Amino acid sequence: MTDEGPRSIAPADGTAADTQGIKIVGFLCNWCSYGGADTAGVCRFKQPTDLRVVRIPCTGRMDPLFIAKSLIYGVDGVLVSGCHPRDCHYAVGNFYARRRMEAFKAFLPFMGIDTRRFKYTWVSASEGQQWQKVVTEFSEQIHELGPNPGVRRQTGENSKVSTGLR
Amino acid sequence: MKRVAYYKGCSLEGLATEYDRSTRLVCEAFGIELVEIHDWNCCGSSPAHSYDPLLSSALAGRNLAIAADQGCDVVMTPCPGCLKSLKGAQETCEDPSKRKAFVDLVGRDVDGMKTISLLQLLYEEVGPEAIKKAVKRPLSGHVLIPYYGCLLTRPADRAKFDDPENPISLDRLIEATGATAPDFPFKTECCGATYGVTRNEFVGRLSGRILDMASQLGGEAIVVACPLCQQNLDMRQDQINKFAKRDFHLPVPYISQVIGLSLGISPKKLGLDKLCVSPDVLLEDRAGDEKRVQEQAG
Amino acid sequence: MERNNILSVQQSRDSDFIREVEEASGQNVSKCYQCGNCMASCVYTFAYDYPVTQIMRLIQLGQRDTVLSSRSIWLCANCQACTTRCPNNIDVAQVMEALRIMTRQADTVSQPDIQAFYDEFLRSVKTFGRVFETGLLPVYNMRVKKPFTDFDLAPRLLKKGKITFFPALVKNRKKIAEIFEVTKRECFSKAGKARPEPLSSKTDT
Amino acid sequence: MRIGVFVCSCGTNIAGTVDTKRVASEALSFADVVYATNYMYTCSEPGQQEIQKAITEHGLQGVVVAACSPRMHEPTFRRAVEKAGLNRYMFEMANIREHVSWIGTDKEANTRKALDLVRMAVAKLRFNAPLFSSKAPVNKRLLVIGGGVAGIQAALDCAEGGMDVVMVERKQYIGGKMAKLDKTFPTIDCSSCILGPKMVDVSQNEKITLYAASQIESINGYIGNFTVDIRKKATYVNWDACTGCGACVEKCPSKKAEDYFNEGLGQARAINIPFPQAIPKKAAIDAQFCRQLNGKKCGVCAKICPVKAIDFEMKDTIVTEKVGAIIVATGYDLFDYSVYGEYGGGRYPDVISGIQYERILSASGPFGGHIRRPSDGREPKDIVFISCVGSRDASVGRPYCSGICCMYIAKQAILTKDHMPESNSYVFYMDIRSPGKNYDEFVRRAQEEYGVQYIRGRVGKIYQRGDRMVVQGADTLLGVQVEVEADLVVLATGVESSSGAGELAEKLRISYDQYGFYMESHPKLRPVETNTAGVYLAGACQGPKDIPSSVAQGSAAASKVQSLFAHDTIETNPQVALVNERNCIACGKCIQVCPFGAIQWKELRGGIKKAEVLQTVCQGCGVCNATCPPKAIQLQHATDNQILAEVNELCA
Ligand SMILES: Cc1cc2nc3c(=O)[nH]c(=O)nc-3n(C[C@H](O)[C@H](O)[C@H](O)COP(=O)(O)OP(=O)(O)OC[C@H]3O[C@@H](n4cnc5c(N)ncnc54)[C@H](O)[C@@H]3O)c2cc1C
Ligand SMILES: Cc1cc2nc3c(=O)[nH]c(=O)nc-3n(C[C@H](O)[C@H](O)[C@H](O)COP(=O)(O)OP(=O)(O)OC[C@H]3O[C@@H](n4cnc5c(N)ncnc54)[C@H](O)[C@@H]3O)c2cc1C
Ligand code: SF4
Ligand code: SF4
Ligand code: SF4
Ligand code: SF4
Ligand code: SF4
Ligand code: SF4
Ligand code: SF4
Ligand code: SF4
Repeated sequence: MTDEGPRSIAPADGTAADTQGIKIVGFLCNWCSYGGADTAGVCRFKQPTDLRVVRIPCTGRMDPLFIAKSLIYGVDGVLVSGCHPRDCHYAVGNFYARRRMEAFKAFLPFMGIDTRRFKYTWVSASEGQQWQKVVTEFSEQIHELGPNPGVRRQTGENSKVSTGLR
Repeated sequence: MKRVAYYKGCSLEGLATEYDRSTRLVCEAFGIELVEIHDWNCCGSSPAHSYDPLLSSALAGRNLAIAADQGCDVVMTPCPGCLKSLKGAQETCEDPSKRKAFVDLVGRDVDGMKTISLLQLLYEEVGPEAIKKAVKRPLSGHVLIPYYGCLLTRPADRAKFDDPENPISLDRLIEATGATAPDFPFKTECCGATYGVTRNEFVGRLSGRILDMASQLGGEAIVVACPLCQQNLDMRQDQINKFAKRDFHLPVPYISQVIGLSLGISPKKLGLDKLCVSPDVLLEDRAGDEKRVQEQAG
Repeated sequence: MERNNILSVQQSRDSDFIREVEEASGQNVSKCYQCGNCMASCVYTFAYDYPVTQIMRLIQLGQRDTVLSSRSIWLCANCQACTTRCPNNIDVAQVMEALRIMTRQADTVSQPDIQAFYDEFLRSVKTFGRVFETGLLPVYNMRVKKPFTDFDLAPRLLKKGKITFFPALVKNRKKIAEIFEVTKRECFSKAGKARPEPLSSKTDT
Repeated sequence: MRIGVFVCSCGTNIAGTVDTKRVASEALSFADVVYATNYMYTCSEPGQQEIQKAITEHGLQGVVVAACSPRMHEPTFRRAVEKAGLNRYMFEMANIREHVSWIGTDKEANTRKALDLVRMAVAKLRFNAPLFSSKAPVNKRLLVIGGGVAGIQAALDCAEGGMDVVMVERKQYIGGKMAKLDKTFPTIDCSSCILGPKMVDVSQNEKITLYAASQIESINGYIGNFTVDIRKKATYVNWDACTGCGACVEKCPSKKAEDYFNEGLGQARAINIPFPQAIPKKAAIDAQFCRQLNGKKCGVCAKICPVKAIDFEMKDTIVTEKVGAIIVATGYDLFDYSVYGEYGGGRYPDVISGIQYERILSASGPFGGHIRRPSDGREPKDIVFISCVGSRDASVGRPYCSGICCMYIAKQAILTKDHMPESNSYVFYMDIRSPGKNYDEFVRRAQEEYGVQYIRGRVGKIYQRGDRMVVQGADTLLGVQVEVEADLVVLATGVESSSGAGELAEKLRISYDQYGFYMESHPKLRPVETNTAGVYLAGACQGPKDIPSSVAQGSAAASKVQSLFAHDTIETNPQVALVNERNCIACGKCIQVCPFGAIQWKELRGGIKKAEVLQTVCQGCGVCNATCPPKAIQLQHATDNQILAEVNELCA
């Protein structure tokens, strides 16, 4: 493993990332929503392509800092999705998540971020259609809002600082 | 001396004067000061409820407000119908969506007031033990039926007193006077009170059932704590007999009269002569008889 | 709802009615699962056209006319037996009360004589501040054209000194009148339409 | 790190809408990527060999496959790289099929998205570290808590499989509720005839150690290695000596002890053997009623006992057992019917509960199997059953259906008719719930063949009239009030969680629902497991259940234990949380939030406290990781750095 933090790499064709359109990151729990997104794919439910998925074990793993970091340093929208309440693979992880997300949402305006750029939702592994709906609606919403004006360009320097959660 | 605001209500001024009288006497005997609410008005009863909840609450609430102005925080009423209206007024005042309308109409809030029935006052403030000690003329040998009526303990979350299905406070008070109180299954069954005038046949049916069960259990009298029950069972007993083709002859005294009797207060003062069905049977002294029987046996 | 006809569940359902009842009573009628406990407990069932359990069912189905013209509503004595025993904590008596008020507004009171008695009662309260029992009865008797109701009781009550010929007056009758006035106004604004004045029931004519 | 990237075409599944060749070629420019290629079917045998070959040829230290969902083929590829000598966790997958090629047709956009996903996977992989599962030995002994039919079944199944079983039952006897039943639906076979032999098996099986009249004091440890302290309560009889001859019982002068076994319908002696078939068949003294133990002179039992088993000085003792798995089978209790004042239960002696009626029907019951009323011993003629007493009733906090009472009422009505052909039975019901094999047919038989009158409606009031009772109810189908005169009223009291269920759950670190029933891991797919590894559920402690389901669950739990015990060691999942002790400030937040109780305190030298994760207990949810203020606790394979590395790739 290298010691240096991850670097951002410009696309090979040299275009800036934001000219390629909107970027949305989705944090999906492995058991329900990731499966839901798979189901949507298997069913060939067409969706906007802006979303990039990060697989996490459980929404209870979600540290609000992941969202803060994403919204401050690069993306235009963050979607968090997990198992329905009471369906959590780890019994109560999504309850912790709900509490944290709620608190975090209230905090967003203080960071100068439009709360509409963040959404959390519950989608089960069988709800492919629901996933399509969530992704489509959220993507449309972010398109309406346009590129995130709060994005701070990251230098190699602060990229290290920002990932230094050890 | 305990100071309690006294809301007597219209019935106790008219058809139930003896309830008023005996209530005052019994409370006096146990050192409870009844402060009559100044210039009180009718609580509106069922007619006001069926017209508009706010009308009912405001009519009843005015009395609570006056009591509060008189420096009382406990309001006692012998009439369960009035009690229901008073409690309704208080709920209205505590309901944020209605509070303003109430306070505007009544002139003040009635927060922190406690509304109780005479029965609750006698049971909780005086208590069967104190009554037992004060009895001078025990009613032993008498079988008295405790009848609570439908409103006194229901619904539980509003009444906040005794058990809604099987109340026992009246039973215990009767027993404190030395009399026997059988387990009366129709303790809380409705007597048809509201329909005394308009649907006489309902009273015949419902009160008839109560009289029937009371006499089956060997009751000599039905003890009540509600002026409306009393009127139905006593004043209308002839009408009931006619309707049910029966010949009941059961006196229906108020609990305050029964306790008063046991304390040795004169029947006349307690207004026993005002009852329609003669309560003379209650005046028989069986305590002596019992003693003699016991002595002979022993 | 005609009992012999097929009930069209969609066409006859008045969802505003359900909402109105729920608002006026503060109860969620969909909680009722038709156990029948209220009916079993209600001592007036014998006189009802629809037992109280069925009144609850009719509300769930949004049957405004059937419910508001039902006899049962006005024969309910508000004895609270149903409320006390409902396994779903529904204040059924409060629902019946709310329906009574709604029938006044809709002018579909099924038992005009009971309403007339209530109105006379309220008139007495409005005039004197307290109920004047001796005055109330004859006026009521005249209104419902049953002049001799309870006359059999009179001689005995006279003898017992229980009948008074002078009403007890509340001093501050102005306040009482104000309460009647304001609540009437409040009701107007709430219902959005005039409700019959309690003192001018249709049995008057 | 030397990373290889393999981009799969999946025939045309991916290549149809993603330029897989371009993805592979551009991936070569990503940091640390030394090899990248595109393949038609990567998961096929030759595809996997391709990866293995590249690992050796190019000295790869990590592999990224951009293909289908990891939920599909992650295990396949992990095995593949492992075969080539890499650690299986030095592998990442980018999902460019379900999440890319199948949901969009814009090839250019898809290709860019695929590139992003590959870049993210590479970035994460650069932070991956080899992980190794550890092995913990398994103590192949089972603890069964609760000796009802569910616990008995589980114990016998495991003992049959050769395992040592420790059973702890808090009552003096095993058998639970079923021991009190007369006959059982839907076949009407005699309860003690089918349960008795199983109870005897428990007492005779050498593999089973039974602690009756005992309770769980404490439980420590984790799957494979629990240590359990058991409190053996003082019975004042030395059970090693007692032969169960009953001589003491016969002579005990204290005859008014509570007869728990007969549900208060009879009276027992202070020293008692609850029923003739009791297992263990030992006497025990009820201290509350014993004269000697209450300072009066007696000691009759001690004098009479031929083996001198009586010991008035006996005290509770604690024994410690070590086990590898636990089955909880603590069953249920019944609703207290006196809550309903309108039914008069508790005031009227002839208003009884269903379980009391079972005792009355039972030949070993207080009336020797003759149906009699408790009040005057008269044979009843009209019997009313009321369903849903303390079930489906929000006003008493029991909104759920107890599931068994509809059936046992039907059974009892049938048995009543069998005992007394002249009798009439009436059932007040709201719905009949009989969804089992032959169950509805059974209820229909009660109505069609046994003439039981079913009345659809609830009862409002019961009152005494003369020496009978009047049951006032409604027939909602007719819309009328009805009255039934009855000699005996049987209330179908509902099922509630066993008393003390909450305390036991806390000792076991398992969760329970708002009514006190234990929670299974998954309501459909893991019905006998709990969220605490190594602790399983059986019977009505998990929710109301009849005997067939309780037994089925007992066997299911036993099979779970057997598959656990089939291994000498358990291999732990290394994707667990790990504490960096240098950073831990010992705030204890992780301990509070962990849903599985997987974190405990560890004392370093000098008394310094640090959090420590029990690798075998941790399920890998990461809640602790998100909670830890100094981020000292990190979920392996999903550390903050790994997740942020992925996020970072999206940041401009
Ligand atoms: C009136 C009635 C009639 C019924 N009839 C039938 C029928 O005909 N057919 C049918 O299929 N089902 C019937 N049932 C249902 C049947 O009783 C249950 O399905 C069955 O008993 C459940 O078994 P169990 O082992 O889960 O629980 P239980 O029988 O309750 O056994 C639990 C055991 O655990 C013990 N225990 C509890 N807590 C602890 C603790 N903390 N520590 C140690 N031990 C503890 C208890 O003492 C008990 O021995 C009837 C139920 C009732 C009430
Ligand atoms: C409309 C509907 C909705 C439902 N919804 C739910 C729900 O929401 N929740 C719930 O818990 N349950 C639900 N169920 C019930 C659920 O489907 C069953 O409980 C469950 O599928 C039973 O699983 P099984 O494996 O026993 O049987 P099955 O699912 O029937 O599987 C049996 C398998 O065996 C195969 N097979 C049959 N005969 C042979 C043979 N001779 N040789 C080889 N193979 C054979 C069949 O092809 C089949 O693949 C629902 C059922 C229906 C009909
Ligand atoms: S409140 Fe009305 S409906 Fe309810 S039981 Fe009493 S009379 Fe019947
Ligand atoms: S008692 Fe309650 S639930 Fe039952 S029928 Fe009446 S309103 Fe419905
Ligand atoms: S690895 Fe996945 S994407 Fe590739 S061929 Fe196999 S199934 Fe298709
Ligand atoms: S204690 Fe003694 S007398 Fe009693 S059953 Fe046991 S062996 Fe027999
Ligand atoms: S000592 Fe106690 S248990 Fe023994 S015989 Fe006497 S009372 Fe019974
Ligand atoms: S099984 Fe039957 S009696 Fe029992 S709670 Fe359910 S519906 Fe009621
Ligand atoms: S990852 Fe989850 S289960 Fe593991 S220690 Fe952390 S909170 Fe507990
Ligand atoms: S939350 Fe973090 S710092 Fe606190 S005890 Fe746990 S590991 Fe240590």
